[in-house]
Amino acid sequence: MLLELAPDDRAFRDEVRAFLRERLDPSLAKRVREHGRVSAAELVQWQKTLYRQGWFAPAWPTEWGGAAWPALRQYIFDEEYHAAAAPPVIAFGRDLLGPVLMKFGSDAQRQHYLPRILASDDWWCQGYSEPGAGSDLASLRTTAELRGDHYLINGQKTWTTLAQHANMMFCLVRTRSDGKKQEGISFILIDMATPGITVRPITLLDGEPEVNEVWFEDVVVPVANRIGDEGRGWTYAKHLLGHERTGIAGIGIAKREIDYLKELAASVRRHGRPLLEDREFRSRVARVEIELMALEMTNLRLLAAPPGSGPGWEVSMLKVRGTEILQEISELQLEVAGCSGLEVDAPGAARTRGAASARYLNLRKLSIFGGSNEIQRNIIAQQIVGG
Amino acid sequence: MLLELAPDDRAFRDEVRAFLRERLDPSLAKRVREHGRVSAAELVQWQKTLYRQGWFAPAWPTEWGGAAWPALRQYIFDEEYHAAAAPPVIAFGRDLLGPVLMKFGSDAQRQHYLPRILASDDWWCQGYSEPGAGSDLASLRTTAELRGDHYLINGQKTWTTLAQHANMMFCLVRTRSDGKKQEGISFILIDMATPGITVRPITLLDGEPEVNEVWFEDVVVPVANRIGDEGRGWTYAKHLLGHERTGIAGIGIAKREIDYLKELAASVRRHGRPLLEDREFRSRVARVEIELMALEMTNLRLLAAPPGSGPGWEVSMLKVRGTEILQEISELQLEVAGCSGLEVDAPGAARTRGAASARYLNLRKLSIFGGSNEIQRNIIAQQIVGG
Amino acid sequence: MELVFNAEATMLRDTMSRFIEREYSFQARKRRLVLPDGFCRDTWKSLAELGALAAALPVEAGGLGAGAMGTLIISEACGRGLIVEPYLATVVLGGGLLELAATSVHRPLLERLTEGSCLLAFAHSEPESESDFGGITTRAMETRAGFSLSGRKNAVIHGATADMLIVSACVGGAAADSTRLSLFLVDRRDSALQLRGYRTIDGLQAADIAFDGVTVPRAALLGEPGEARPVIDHVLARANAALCAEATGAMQSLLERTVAYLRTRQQFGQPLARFQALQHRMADMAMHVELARSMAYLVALQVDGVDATARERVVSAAKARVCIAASFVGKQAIQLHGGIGMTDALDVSHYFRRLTAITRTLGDEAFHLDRFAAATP
Amino acid sequence: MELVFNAEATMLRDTMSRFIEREYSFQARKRRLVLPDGFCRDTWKSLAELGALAAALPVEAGGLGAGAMGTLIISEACGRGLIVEPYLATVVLGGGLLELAATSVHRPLLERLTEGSCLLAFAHSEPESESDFGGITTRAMETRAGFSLSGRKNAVIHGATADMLIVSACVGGAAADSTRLSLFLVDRRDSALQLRGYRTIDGLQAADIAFDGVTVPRAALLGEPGEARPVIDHVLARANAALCAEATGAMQSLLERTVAYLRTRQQFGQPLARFQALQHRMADMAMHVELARSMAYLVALQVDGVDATARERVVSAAKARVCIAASFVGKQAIQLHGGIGMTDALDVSHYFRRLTAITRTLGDEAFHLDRFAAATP
Repeated sequence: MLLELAPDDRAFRDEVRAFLRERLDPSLAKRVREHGRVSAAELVQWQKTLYRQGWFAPAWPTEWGGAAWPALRQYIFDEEYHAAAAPPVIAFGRDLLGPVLMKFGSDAQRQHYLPRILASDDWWCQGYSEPGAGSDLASLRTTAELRGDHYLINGQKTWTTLAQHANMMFCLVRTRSDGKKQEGISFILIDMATPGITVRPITLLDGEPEVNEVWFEDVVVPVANRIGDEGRGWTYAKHLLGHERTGIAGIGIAKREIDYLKELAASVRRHGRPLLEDREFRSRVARVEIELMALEMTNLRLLAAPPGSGPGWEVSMLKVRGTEILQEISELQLEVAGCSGLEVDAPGAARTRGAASARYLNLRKLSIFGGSNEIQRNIIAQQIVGG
Repeated sequence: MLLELAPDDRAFRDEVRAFLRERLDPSLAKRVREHGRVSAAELVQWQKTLYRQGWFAPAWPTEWGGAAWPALRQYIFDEEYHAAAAPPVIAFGRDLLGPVLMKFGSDAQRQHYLPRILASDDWWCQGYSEPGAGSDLASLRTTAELRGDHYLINGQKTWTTLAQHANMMFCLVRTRSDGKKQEGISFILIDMATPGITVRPITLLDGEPEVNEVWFEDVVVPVANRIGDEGRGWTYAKHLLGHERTGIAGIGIAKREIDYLKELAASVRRHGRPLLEDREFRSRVARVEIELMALEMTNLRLLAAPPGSGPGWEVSMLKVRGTEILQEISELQLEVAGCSGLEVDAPGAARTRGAASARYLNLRKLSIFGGSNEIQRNIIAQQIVGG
Repeated sequence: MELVFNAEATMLRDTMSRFIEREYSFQARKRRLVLPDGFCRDTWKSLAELGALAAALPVEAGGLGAGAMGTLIISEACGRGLIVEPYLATVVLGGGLLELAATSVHRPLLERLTEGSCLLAFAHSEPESESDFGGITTRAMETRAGFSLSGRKNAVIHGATADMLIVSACVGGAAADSTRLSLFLVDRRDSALQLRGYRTIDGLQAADIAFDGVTVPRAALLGEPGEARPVIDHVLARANAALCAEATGAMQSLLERTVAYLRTRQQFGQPLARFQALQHRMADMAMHVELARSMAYLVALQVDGVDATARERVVSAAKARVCIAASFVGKQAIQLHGGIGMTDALDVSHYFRRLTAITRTLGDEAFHLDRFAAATP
Repeated sequence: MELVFNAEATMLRDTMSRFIEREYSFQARKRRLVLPDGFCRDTWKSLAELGALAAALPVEAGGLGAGAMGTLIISEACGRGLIVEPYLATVVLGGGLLELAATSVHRPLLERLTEGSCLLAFAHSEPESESDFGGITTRAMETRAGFSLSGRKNAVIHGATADMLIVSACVGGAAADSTRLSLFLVDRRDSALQLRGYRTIDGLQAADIAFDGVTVPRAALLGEPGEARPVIDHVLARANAALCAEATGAMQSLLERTVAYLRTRQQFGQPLARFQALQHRMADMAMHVELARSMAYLVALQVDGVDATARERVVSAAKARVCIAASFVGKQAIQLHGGIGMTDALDVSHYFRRLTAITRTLGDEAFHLDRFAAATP
């Protein structure tokens, strides 16, 4: 932690540390730290461990089984979690759907879905992006025609992360095509086992099928699966985007990655000495470390500030700088790996020397997905320039 | 020179070197090299020395007293000229007005003005920029009303470099205000001694009055002072902008500045050793040196290529990268000078420790004037993206 | 964690804001610059009356006890208002040395300082020590009556316009241990000083000072002889923290001015603020300002509270990051203003010059990056 | 100065352009990637028939005499077409070593190389020498029949798919002088080799090879024993020159694809190419490509014509500059394409991967920056 903690926060941190020490499989943690492959089954198993501890949903209210920690505790948890190299939670259900259900879902929807998210009984994927829409999310074209008690869904989603493992999707669909494009969008939950759905993995530049195309051909979805009112899906989805998100800056992960970078650089020699002792290299590492300190302090200031008192573009800044820092670190790791790091580890096999390049290539996504960094800079500028 | 010269070019280079060795006052060269102050009288005297040698106008045709050297010779001359730290020529008359006169001027205008430019008998300033126009040059508002055999000029120019020393100005004025803004602009020569002209120096952030505001109040200028047709001034002025300009990249100056930077860095100590031997510093200097090599090679390729065979945005690239390199070097020089370099040398006095900061501050202009680097990048993009 | 201003801090900030608004318009600042000293002693008195000079000092030393957060708030205001009075030189450096090194003998001097009736400057850096403010070679030879000082100090901030100088020196002959420093109070008007004052690019004052056997009484010694190094390091750390806060204030002003200019300035038929390339530049400026502000906070929280190693590490991280921000924000503010930004007549160029000076004062980006890396495992 | 292509060079360039157009669509390349070797021996034969394999060799060595400019033209085409056949490994490295080190005994091998019937790879870098390709520890002990090789080579480009390996080693025991290198021809199919082949991110092939007392006859020695270091340095310089040209070709393709994509791709009601921030990004990409191309030219003009010190200096300047350009242009091409640029299905990501690999092959930006600085007064 950048700043000293109060005694009770320190005790909390120690409790988190102890839990991770006891329950997190060291070989899994080693793989996470070294950018190895983690299977879907391992992830679910780990999430269930968190669930049994009552820590799967740090931000959720207690009435829905969350830990309801204040922001600083969530931050401390996050830091310890990533320092221990616990696998990242697949958070679409917990962080994106959960809050929408709590605020806009019906009682029946909440009682059915929220406990299942908490227990990782469902694997949710997010059906927002479409081919041709890009950053202009609202121009989506997948249609849902109302046919009595069900919708008939036709169209295509893309960039759907890990849809190949998902049994459920929350999805934006067009229920009306006239008027403003943001209107006429509805928010719908889809069982991935419904006939007419085709999932086709997209191989990315690191060779991994991390995202998917999902096709809908006359897919029948009960009207009961719609969240809130027809035509208000855009509002529901947007509800989240402005929210403060503790983890978006990726501070905990970046710290671990810098540690790992230094460990790697200490084991490689240049000019007859460990690369880490090379002044020019060390000075480039120092730049990133300082950048990360500044971002962490910014994040902490935002957590401490009364809601709404910030400049208004915090989340965009945390996203932009957080992703740039992670990309920068992965580039330094690639540099340390040298030409040996160019090896492609066979698909599905354990990662060996190819981890650095696979990671570097994969992280190109950070500045593109989740609202490209260009879009984030547009947002920041708009807020600064104002009306 | 980056590449080896043919024997006759080598002989030419030696001739230029010998001339500079013999005729350039070493104390003046030292001042130029160390960013000292050079007076207007010294400049004119030096330009007359070049004139007597027949080398004041390397690019002009011989019929007008120019040297008419091929591009490579001009380049060699430029390199030697700046390596010797000869003072930069005040080139508004020679490089900007001269070619316009040759192509669009009347016989009388050419015979009167061109020899006077060549001999530095006139000091020309350029009246293009106006307050409020900025990069949008064509939105100029200074008016010239035709009154029989003369124009009556009213308005204001700004950023007029060294107008306080000039006896003549070439000027863009608005002779018609309807229609497209580029039309209705005329190109006029003005004697600065004409009643109604007020020149007010603008102190820049380095404390120097390098540019001026020039006010016109019912200034009477003979129609005979107009170049070419009324309303075609924009075309005449633009004629130059696309032209290849050997010197625009500032290669020769940048090379000298890097030499000087290294000399300074060798004389300052950090960590008990000359700063120049500090690996991290040396590596930043190396980056600029390499950047300069790449730009020089690009410049040489363009000089060697048949006219019109380049990508079409050469001049913009040379301007952008050339100015960025010069700014970068001045920043490194400021770093070497340390906090002692913050001293302001008294106005008009010899420069001592304040040279580095004065230079650094002054060079901010490079990316703003002469078509800002943003405008240059717009131009490059437009040419790449095309129609 | 004190990440949000408490009531006292908010009050101090508001006091400083009102002061700047009332007394420190750009025109009023210009009038101060042409005074003989280059600043205004009456303004200094006003700052004393507002409590600004005593704010950071501990209550037991006659201060208001606002500590490093107080220094941050006042320095940030100095940055916003481009204040030319010697807050850094007199209060942060001079006052800090008096607070940390002095015995009760020097308490009256501290009182005169907080009243605004005695200006101090710290004569420490030397021609050869400039880049890393180590390796002091000024010597103090013990004499019967006290000490005789010999050496050269350069770039002493406000050195020619202060009333008293605090001079660092090693006690002993040429073989004296340069890590064992002592501090001496010297009257700036002492005719034995060879003092060359000059103006710096930011409108402030500095001086080069030669001591050629300048004698001072034994009472001029501040604290224990040879024990001043930790105090000096601590005070220089505070000064760098203050510079970080001051830079943040200046950057915030530049950002606001740039945004306002681009909103009104029309080119090619629309406000410049509509051009996306310039929008992204503003976004980057804003992020730099915010990240620099965070570092200024971080260093203020830790400069007095952690051990020397941790302190130097965080100070260097903060100063390096602030230098990067100051350079970017300053250059972009000029660039986006275009020609008008280059002129002395607009405040933008003055903010830029002050930021440029800050990046060169008490260690530059390269120095602090290096020191941070060396202190980081 | 030969800054503009002459007629022969123009012809060669046009030949290569037609070859890529005819044989090297992105789909055709994909079909080659899934062949057992990861490339196509028939395509290699076609290149031989076009004269591409002999182009750079001197006429007296059976080549066409186009020299480094020939290598530049072919390498640039390899970059544009993302050619997976082993031009760098076999012709630039292998052919270069044969040309510069070999005696007339090895002339037939050079002929087989230019005919396309023998593929070579250069086994030089070792786990410990990777970053600066110095400090070779592989040993060749003289035996009665010839030599016995022991050591480890890694990241040997095309090491598992070539017919013959050229292996660098020091003659003698553990105390042998590692600056005095020798070269040996080894049959890649020699069952004594422990060879692990793998694919690299750019779709090319590499291998780690362990020699554990592999015996070769005396005739396997290429050139004078202990004298190979200058030849190796020269050939590595040529290989870096070739990589600069190849990177230029790949960057040019990425620039063109990015511009074309932004012209057609609509967002928020207009083509992306209308957004000024993206326009400036394209302008920066274009400048990087042009400056990289200049460095590729410069190094091609000098790699065979100047002394070793000057050569290493210009090679390092060029490679460092090209690495900077390759990293920027590659990353921006992906970024500006958005999600689609991340996919294996689009050629953009393949260009990016090849550029990434080039920046890590035969010395990275940091290595070359360092070497340039050391060689520059």
